[in-house]
Amino acid sequence: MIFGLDALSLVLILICAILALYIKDLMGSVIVFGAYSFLMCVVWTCNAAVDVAFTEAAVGAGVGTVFLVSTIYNTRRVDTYRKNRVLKQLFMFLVVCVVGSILLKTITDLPHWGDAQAPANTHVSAYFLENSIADTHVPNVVTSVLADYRGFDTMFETCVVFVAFIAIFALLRTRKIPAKDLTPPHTPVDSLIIKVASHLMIPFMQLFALYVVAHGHYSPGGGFQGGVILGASLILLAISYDFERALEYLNEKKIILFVALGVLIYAGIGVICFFLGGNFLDYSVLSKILPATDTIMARSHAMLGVEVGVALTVMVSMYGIYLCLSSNGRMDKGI
Amino acid sequence: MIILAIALIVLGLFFFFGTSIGILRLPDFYSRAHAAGKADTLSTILIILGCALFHLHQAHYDLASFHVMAKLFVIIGFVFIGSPTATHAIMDAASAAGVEHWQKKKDKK
Amino acid sequence: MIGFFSGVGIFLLLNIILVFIRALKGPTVIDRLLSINVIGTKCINLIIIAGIIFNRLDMFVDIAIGYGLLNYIAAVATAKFYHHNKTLVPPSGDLS
Amino acid sequence: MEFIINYFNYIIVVIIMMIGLWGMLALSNLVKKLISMAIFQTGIILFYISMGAKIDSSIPIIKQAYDEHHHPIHQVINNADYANPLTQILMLTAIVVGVATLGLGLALTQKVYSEHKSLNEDEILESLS
Repeated sequence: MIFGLDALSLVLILICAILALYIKDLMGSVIVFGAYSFLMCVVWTCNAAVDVAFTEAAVGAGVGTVFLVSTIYNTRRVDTYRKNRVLKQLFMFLVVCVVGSILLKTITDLPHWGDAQAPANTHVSAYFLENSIADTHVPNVVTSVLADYRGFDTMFETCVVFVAFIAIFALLRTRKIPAKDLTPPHTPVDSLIIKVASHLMIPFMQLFALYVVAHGHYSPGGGFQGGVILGASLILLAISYDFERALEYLNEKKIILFVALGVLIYAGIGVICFFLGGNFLDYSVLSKILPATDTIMARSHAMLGVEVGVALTVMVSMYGIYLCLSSNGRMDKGI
Repeated sequence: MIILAIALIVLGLFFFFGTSIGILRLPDFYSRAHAAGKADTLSTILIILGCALFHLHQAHYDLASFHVMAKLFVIIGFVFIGSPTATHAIMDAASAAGVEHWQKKKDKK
Repeated sequence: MIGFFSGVGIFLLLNIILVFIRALKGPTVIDRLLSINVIGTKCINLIIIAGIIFNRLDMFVDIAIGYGLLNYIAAVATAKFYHHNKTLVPPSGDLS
Repeated sequence: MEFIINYFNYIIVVIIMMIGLWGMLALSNLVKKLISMAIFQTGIILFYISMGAKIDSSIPIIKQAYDEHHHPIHQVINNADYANPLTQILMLTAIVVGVATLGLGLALTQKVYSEHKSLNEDEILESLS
């Protein structure tokens, strides 16, 4: 951990947070929130959390801002309605100050920041650090904990992403075009430079995302990060060209199919373990059907399969959420 | 080698200082975008190059460090494509939205 | 050498504060977007410098590649937004 | 002063959470409420990551040495040399789930807007009554 960089960027983050809530124009607010996410990524790297930093980089730069911008595109930028809320805001400020002072009083009981002997650092995580190589041959402990030791947790997190996507799809998807079109008239923007640059970058993005998924055992990365980058590449295709071009590659039917297929791959690997005589998600029994693998390497290989499932679900969810939000559910044209 | 690396990094920092002063002090949007588009990309590339050379020196020129250096060059390529594209997109949007040019007149307040 | 790179990182962050003042003042939204874009590019450098300080640069380059690839999506999306509603200042209501 | 250095991250966590909570309670715009929710969430993530940080520790990827047959050499791993992986994986999934739920909130916002033609909480409440 690096104290100087961490402290300075945290101070900047506070300014960012206050500014994001202060600006009246929602677009400005969203843009400043993007900077908040960038600086948060620096804080994660300074605290030695590389995988979290990777996720934050992919999410913050790739999809978070785009979701917010597409919502503002379909709604309204500024409130025209004015009602005096100063009294309420002051009251809420007092409430928040009371809560904050209680929390500040509480943190004096916590162990110091960066204390290696703190209770959170000595019990369970020590086992993971010391046994990850011996159990699974995976040097990146975060991946081995994510996909193996805490496999149930990750499976249901993937399910949450899946359910969130299905909920958005069910909420917004509509076939009929509303009588009064709310969005401003659509004029096609023909920027050749953006198109050519995206044309150049998208294959590299997808290749890099596959590398991130596959190389997550040895370097920061894994299913979540690779999935978000894959989704961001498809979102970039839909932004820089149009929806038709993007839907040619991955249409609605395939979106629904793939988002379920990802969860199915994850749960399916667990169920196969079941049939081979192990517990659910106990990968070591997979050595019976995988050729030329011992029980340790079977765990390593099964992790890769699980990561592929996670990446599939996350990719299609991000892409589908963008399509729904950007076109207000009509899936014809977006930003 | 290490002196070259430090020189590159310091040069990059100098250009970034120029960028930040330019973004802060220049009078209108287009000139600010000029500062952000060029000097920013150049300073990023210089700092990454310096870091690559430093890492090469630190790892005693073994194979893995060349691998890292290739990756750093890939980053340089992406920044070289991405950053000017972003600046172009922003400039294009500004001109479509009708941001006015700055003119050297005192009477226009 | 770690001291030197910590100094480089802190100098970069101080410069980011200078850029951030423009985002704070920014007469129009698009000025904010420009300065935030610069901050995003500089975060690539900060991550690489953090990697050198940790002495594990081979692990940190992947994050930097991810940033270099994805950094301009938000700018392109926002720019497209302004192509469609061709107003910087929203029709009713003030900026600040 | 010593208190600030020892607990710096935790103090920032409390302030970030205060900002997020205030925004969720006091602001009237629905999109700003969602942004405050995301700010609150990063406060919690920062709390977990700060708990897992250790002074003079490296990132939680073990530097593995291999022999000439590419078999890993057995080595003793000291717990204090690597940052805590457990808090990191909890938060890694939380970020992705957070952006999915942010999308859900935005979808609800769009639905509310198409019903009431407004993003303002007070105006929506008035049109409901």
